Amino acid sequence: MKKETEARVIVFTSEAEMPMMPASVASTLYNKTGSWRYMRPLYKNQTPPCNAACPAGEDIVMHLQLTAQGRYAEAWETLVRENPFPGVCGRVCPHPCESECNREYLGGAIAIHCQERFLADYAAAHHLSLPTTNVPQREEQIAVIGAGPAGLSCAYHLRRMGYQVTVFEAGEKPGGMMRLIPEYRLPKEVLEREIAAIIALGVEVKTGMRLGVDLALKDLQGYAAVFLAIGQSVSRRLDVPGEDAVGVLHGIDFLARVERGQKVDLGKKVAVIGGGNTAMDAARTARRLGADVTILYRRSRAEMPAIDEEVHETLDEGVKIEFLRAPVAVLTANGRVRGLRLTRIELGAPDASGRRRPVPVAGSEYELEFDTVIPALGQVADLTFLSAEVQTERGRIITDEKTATTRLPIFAGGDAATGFGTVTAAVGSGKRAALAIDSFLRGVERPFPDLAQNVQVAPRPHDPNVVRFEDLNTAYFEEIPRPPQDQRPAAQRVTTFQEVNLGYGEDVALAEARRCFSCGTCNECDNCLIFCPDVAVLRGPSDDEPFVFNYDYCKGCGICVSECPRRAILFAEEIKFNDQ
Amino acid sequence: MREPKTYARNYEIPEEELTYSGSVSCPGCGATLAMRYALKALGSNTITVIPACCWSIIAGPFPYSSLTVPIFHTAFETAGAVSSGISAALDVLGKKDITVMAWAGDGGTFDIGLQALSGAVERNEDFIYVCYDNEAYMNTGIQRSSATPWMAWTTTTPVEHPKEEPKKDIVAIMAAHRIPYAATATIAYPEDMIAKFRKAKGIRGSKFIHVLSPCPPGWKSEASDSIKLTRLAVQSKVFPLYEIEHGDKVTINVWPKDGGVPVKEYLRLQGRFRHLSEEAIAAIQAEVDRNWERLVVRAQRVMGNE
Amino acid sequence: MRKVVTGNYAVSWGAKLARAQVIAAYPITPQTSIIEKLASFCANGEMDARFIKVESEHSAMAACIGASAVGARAFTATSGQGLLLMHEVVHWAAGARLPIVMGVVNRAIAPGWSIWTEQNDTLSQRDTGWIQFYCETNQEVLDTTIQAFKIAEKVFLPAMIVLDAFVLSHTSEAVDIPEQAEVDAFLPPYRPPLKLDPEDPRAFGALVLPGEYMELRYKMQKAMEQALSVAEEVDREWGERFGRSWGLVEPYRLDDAELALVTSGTVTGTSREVVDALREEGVKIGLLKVRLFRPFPHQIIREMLAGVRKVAVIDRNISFGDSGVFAQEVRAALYHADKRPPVFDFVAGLGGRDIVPETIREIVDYTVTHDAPTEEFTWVGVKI
Amino acid sequence: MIEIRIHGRGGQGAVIASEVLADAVFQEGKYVQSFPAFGVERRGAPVTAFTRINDKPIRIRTQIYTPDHIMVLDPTLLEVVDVTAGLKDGAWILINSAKPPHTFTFPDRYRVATVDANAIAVKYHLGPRNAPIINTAILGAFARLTGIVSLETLCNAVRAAVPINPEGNVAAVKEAYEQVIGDGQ
Repeated sequence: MKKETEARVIVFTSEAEMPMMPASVASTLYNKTGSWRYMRPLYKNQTPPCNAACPAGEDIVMHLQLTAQGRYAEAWETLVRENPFPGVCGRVCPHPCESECNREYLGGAIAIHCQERFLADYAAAHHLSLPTTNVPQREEQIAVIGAGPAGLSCAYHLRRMGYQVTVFEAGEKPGGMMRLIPEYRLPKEVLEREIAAIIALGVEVKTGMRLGVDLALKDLQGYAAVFLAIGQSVSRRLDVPGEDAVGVLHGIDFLARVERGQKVDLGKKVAVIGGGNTAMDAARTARRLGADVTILYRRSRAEMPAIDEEVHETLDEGVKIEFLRAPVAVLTANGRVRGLRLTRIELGAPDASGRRRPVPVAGSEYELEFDTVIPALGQVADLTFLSAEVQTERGRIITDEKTATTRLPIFAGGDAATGFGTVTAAVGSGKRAALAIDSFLRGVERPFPDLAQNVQVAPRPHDPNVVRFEDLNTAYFEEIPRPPQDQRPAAQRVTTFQEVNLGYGEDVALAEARRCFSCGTCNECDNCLIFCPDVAVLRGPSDDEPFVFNYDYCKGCGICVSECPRRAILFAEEIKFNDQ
Repeated sequence: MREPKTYARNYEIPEEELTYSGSVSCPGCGATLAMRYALKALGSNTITVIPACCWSIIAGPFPYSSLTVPIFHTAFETAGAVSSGISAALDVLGKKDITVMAWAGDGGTFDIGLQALSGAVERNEDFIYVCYDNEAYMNTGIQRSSATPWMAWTTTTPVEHPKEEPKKDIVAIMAAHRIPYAATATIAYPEDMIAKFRKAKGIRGSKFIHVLSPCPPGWKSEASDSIKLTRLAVQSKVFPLYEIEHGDKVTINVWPKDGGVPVKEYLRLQGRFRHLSEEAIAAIQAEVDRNWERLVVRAQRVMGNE
Repeated sequence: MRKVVTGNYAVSWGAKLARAQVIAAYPITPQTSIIEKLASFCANGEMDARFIKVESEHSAMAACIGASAVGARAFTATSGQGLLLMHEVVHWAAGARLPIVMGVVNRAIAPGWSIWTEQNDTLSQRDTGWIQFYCETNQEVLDTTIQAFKIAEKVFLPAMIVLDAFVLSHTSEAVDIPEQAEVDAFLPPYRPPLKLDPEDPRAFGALVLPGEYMELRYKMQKAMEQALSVAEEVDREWGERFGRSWGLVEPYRLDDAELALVTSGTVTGTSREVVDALREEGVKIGLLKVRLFRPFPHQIIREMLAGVRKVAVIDRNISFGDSGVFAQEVRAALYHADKRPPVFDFVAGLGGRDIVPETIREIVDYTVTHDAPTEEFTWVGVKI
Repeated sequence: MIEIRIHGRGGQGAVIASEVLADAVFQEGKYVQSFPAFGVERRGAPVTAFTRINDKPIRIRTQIYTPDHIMVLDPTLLEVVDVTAGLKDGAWILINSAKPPHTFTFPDRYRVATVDANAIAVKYHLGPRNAPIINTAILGAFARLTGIVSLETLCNAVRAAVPINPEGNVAAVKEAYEQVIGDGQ
């Protein structure tokens, strides 16, 4: 009797057909024990918390898994399928993904941003081109207004779908706010490379074309769709006396001048007002220009919107931060800044943002001397050029979850529409617009999640349930600490604009990727295959389907479900499947 | 079949399946999984001997078999002797490359079959004797055996009067025969188990492998917990993974992580221990700790001598 | 080669000449010298066999079962208590259709301890599916041992050669020990069609559901029935090759007999003396020796005893609550005969009590003086 | 038919003696049967063994109750065992003893002989000095007395049966054959 593959039921019709002793003539495959099952395991990837948290909709787990296998190029391709700015985001994103990472409990969250940067740098070092798509070219012309991260992301994705895209940019160069991120945090070379790669796909960028000045919306009527990604370019004012004095320089203006290589005379003592990333950028830039810098922030450390690491680096570089302080006046002498009158602040009840409202402490005012004051309180969009048909609300363009404005085929995204001011959010917004424009133009219905969630160009089939730490089988994971990223020493940093963070080398990146739990995503660890008592888990036909259940025999014991380290198997009542 | 990936967790486990689906083991049966590993380790040139036990049924009714290797079903107490006969016959017939594996439950090993087993290993017959231990007579519906742990419930040791005697130390008994190889193994540690079966296969003479095999109906545990339970058995030191060569050289193969977990973690997942008082759990913990320390001392003595 | 050997050594020589390949045995008086001799044959290389010195008779049979299942020719020997301990696996060997051959020295059952002869040990294996031969002389023991392998391997049922404790087991007499080559020509190597073999992996002896069990038992019974003609044929072939045949039963001076003794084992020899003596005295008496007890040769016995006026069975055994076992079988065989002679049953010689010619005369006298039995059986020589 | 009974103690080789005698007689073309008393042997305890000799096949399978001759391997047995039980008239009673036959008192219907088998066994180093093995020597004496078997055949049978020091045993057989003293001879 050789090894059998088919299920044979043996029916003896006479004693003569039987062996003389009870000897087997077939296998137990005849016995379809699948009928015993009342719970059914299902291979269905569940949502990793990092993926759910990524504003750009990156498939983080997948690129980590590919990195873990040393398949860097594929990992990078996975990354850029969703986000054409991994080099930028890997450096500047506040990485909400890491905040959700389940690894936090066993050695610290995966350094996802470092992994992203590693892949981008790897691609650059190996001169990898953005992967081409084999889609037919489409006739439709699309206009994108604004070559910031939202506009370029939208243009990139549309182009990959075969559309003809023209990007109109008000500035001299594409990049938008990304250009204002200081060199020591985001080397221009990285930005230029990623923008150039998008342009190389066939995206046309027309610079020096400001909407409302150089062209009007009605000029774009020849385009099948328009995507407004105009960004927030107008700095918020301090609204205190003396604000217009010489020596008051708004953060983005300051950064823009530095970026353009213009000389900025800051004097000796500089005050930066604000607690966001622009405030940090301004303070650290000023520090590099030789100033003695103090950041004044009206709330406490806990409320600071700037990325944590960023705050640390700022402090390391000798910038002072004064919390619970707010300016009440810019002190001037001869039309020039000489200092600030400040008030101490107490935190009151939470406001609309959920943060505690700053309340000035009566009688606590005092004065400090400064040569330059740099307010960095954030920006708002300039929406004055919009016609009434494109409705706005509280400084933002109104869109639905498909990024459609009230005037089709005009779509809008980026912070001018969403208010989310990060590059990553803008990238996600532009991608959402590209997908929406595509489905609009093709007349195809496509579901879009609400704007708080991300969208993906190439989503893997998955269950929306987000995997939490308690869902994992931690027996299979060791506690391994997160490796630190190399940095230039602070003393050296303040003398140069060279990049502060040095990223991960390959060894560290590989090890770090292997530290990923791969939450909710099968990484072919083989546990289900190995622990099945009934040989009812088989290797699947392809990488996309690494294992299959043999439901003819699976008894539904659930060992595969509980021994899956990463909750990539669902367990559902069999009754749901009996009708199918 | 696709090539297995090796990046995520490097299981050094052969792909070939030598057990068939369709066996009538209960869902989550540890003994069924144990056989799967055992045969993966030993390969197809193996003859199995199965005395009365759950596996008499799991192996399939006439005219079916759930194994791709020959099986000889035999009487409850005869695994040691039948295997001796098979081994001797293979030897005299010149078939010296076939592995003989006796596969018996705890009843057939600790109790009714102990004499034949002792006789066979004392003669150092060339075979591997495996006791898949589910800690009671499960095939007859959960009666106590001498492998049943202290204070456990079975149908013959009801909760009003749970088992009063500690579990018999079968590996010590085997080691006392000075056989070349005696080891423990369990299903949560497939690589350790497979390595042990392979090692046993390479040794001439009597080899004994004691495999802890959860029985969800008999332990009153969740079918899906079978691996978890044996992992906890090892991590709590209730069932340490070790081997004893020539009755003397003790090696601990898996050291509990971070000093181990309390036995309570293991006990609480099993309904057969639900009636245990805190005092009883403390007593079990103390006994487990004592046994573990003894084992460690023996293992260290070996390490010290080398 | 003619040699003076004990009955036990005749068994050993039989197993040696049959080229038994695996021997598993456990010592028990009065079987011990069988296995001592075999151990010595194995040790000095006269036999190419593996001798497993098991720790019990149960394991002896179990080991033989394992060996036979692999396709080796397996042999064991035991006696009395040992056979009883073995009982479960005695059934197993037959059910597994393994042609194991076993020498059994009939020994009475404890308590109290008895090492002397009596047939209750082997007769309590009556329904196990084993072929059973009861032997009278050492030559018959040797010949039957070799024949048993051939019969067993043709019908795939195990076989026992039974010999009386001491009266045969420890009694030396001249035995013709055939040449190995002649035995080899008679008994080819064992080649079962189904065996434990990784090249043809099968499960043997699994759970059999009610839908198939009866058919397997039917096959066993058919094989047993076939064993009758096979045994006859094998014995005939033996006779042709070696000049000696033993028959399934042996009639002695039965042709014109009015009274037939039915005997088995060594009591037959002594009975022959008595028959001869009585014939000289003018008594029309004959004897029927039952050599093959399982399968029971009903038809032949019916034919042989058809013309006899009375039958007297000597039973060295007792089925408590009934009678001697041979008498039961003879009565049952005669039930379907046209003319049914009365069957007297005499239980004698239990626990090794010597059955001397006077005992047999007593039996004959009783039978002659009674028209029909007045009880199920008659105790002989018991102090009552 | 001749029936012979041998009395000895466990360990003296009475059973072997009965077998060797049977084998020797068989070599000369007779039918033989030999057997021990059916029981448990214990070293030092009295044992008996039997040999039947006939010109035609021996079919009877009982113990021997009326022997034609007896051998007594140890004279101390005479104190504890009724060695002449059932013994036929005219039988030889062969005793292993250094004393002459007349020192033993038996009814006149028996013939008595002695041989100092102990001394012979010690001389030929048969067994330990304190427990010499005399079964072969006594057979030599018995052959001489009864003429049941020739000395030569007996020597051959002894050679075949004795694994250790066969020639010493053969010498003992021969010496006993020569030295046996028979009552009335």
